[in-house]
Amino acid sequence: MVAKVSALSEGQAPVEKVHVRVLLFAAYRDRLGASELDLELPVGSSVTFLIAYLREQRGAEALPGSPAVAVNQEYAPLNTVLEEGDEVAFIPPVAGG
Amino acid sequence: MVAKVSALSEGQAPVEKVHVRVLLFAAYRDRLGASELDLELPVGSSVTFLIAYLREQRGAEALPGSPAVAVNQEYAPLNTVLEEGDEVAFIPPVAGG
Amino acid sequence: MDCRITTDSIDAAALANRVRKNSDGAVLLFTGVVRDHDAGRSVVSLKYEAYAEMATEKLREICSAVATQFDIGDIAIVHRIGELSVGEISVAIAVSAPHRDAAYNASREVIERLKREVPIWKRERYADGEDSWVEGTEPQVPEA
Amino acid sequence: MDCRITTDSIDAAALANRVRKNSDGAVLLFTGVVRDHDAGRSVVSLKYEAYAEMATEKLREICSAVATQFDIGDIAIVHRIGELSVGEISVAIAVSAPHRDAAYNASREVIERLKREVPIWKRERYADGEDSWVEGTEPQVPEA
Repeated sequence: MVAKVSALSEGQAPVEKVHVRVLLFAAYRDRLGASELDLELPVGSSVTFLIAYLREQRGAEALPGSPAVAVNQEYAPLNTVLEEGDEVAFIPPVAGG
Repeated sequence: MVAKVSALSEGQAPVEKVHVRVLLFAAYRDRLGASELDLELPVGSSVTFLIAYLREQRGAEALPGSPAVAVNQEYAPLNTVLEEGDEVAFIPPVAGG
Repeated sequence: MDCRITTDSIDAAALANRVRKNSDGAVLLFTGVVRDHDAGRSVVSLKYEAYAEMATEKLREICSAVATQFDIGDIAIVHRIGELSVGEISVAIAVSAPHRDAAYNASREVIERLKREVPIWKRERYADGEDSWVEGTEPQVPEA
Repeated sequence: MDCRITTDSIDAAALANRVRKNSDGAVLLFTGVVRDHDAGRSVVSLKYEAYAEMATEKLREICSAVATQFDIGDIAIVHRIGELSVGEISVAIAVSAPHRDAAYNASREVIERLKREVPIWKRERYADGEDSWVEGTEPQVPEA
């Protein structure tokens, strides 16, 4: 499932924006009902901003406030600033083995 | 190789005796040049007595004074008194694995 | 160092054979297997899911780190994803080393790190028809 | 609990398969392998010798003790004797358990006890044609 949404309100003065791809797995995917989201965010957005934005969307309240996050397939702190083309994955508690 | 020897001197008054089978392995077998010995010992002989007796024999000086010993396939202390039919094995330091 | 995610069934014996070198005296093979119970409930199957690219990268990172940390000859990890029945192998870790101590320590380190760090999840299906995600471990994320 | 001495080559994978039960989530297989060097010398083969009856008894004793000490499903130990070339398996220890911790601990306990207690010896043959008994461990004998 792929959803496209924008964190930029319409009618605002144009601001520079970045495009990120959000991946949801396992319990998070089930809770949000989507496995991938393509998002536009204002330049300078952090992961924290992205989470807060997502949690305001209908059906996405179920995303935890401080999930583990990987940016471009590396675990990353929540204050990581997102760049154009970044892949942001929300990582539920892992259970391999 | 099987050798039969007796720890009972000839010409003595008859004493009760026990028969034991001595097993030698690995380095001990190589040093003594025998893998099995059938011995007659006075009743009441301990493993310590057996070792002392053996070490007096030609070619058996190479047996250590306090080797690990198994009596009837169980590790046993040197003061164990031997009984008729006992199997006494001298166990060089072990190196399985 | 063969470290990967697979959808195929795992041939653990072949993995162990591949890591062995003539300079190694110990080969340790750990296999995780789907068992028929968990937390008192009867389990019929497990469905494994991975963030495959990142999980592969993490497995390689763990292999490299462990090979540096311990005196080992070679190491391989294969983790399966998809639907697995009771008795099937979900993960195999093969370590060869000159001496056993390094083999045991490296193998243990791999499975502990795998369970803490690698983005893999599993959903248990129970005999009563229910299913649920298995509670996992919050991965450590670098400090801000 | 299959605990024995053999003169045949060891099929370690078969051993691991035999110990696994559906209630077990972890199977750990340790194999000791003849390596091509020891203490800096080039080794071509090892000749293992055992006090077979006692060694078998000791292996069984270790299996039983470890099965009591740890929460395991099953355990098997096979130790080979005779002449082994580089790369051949001298000993295989397979442990299955509901959880990995018990499997690792039990496996380690078995190999450590085996190396301290079981009457087995080995003679190394070197590339230069010499050979010698491998220095071993003095077994613990009960106090008088």
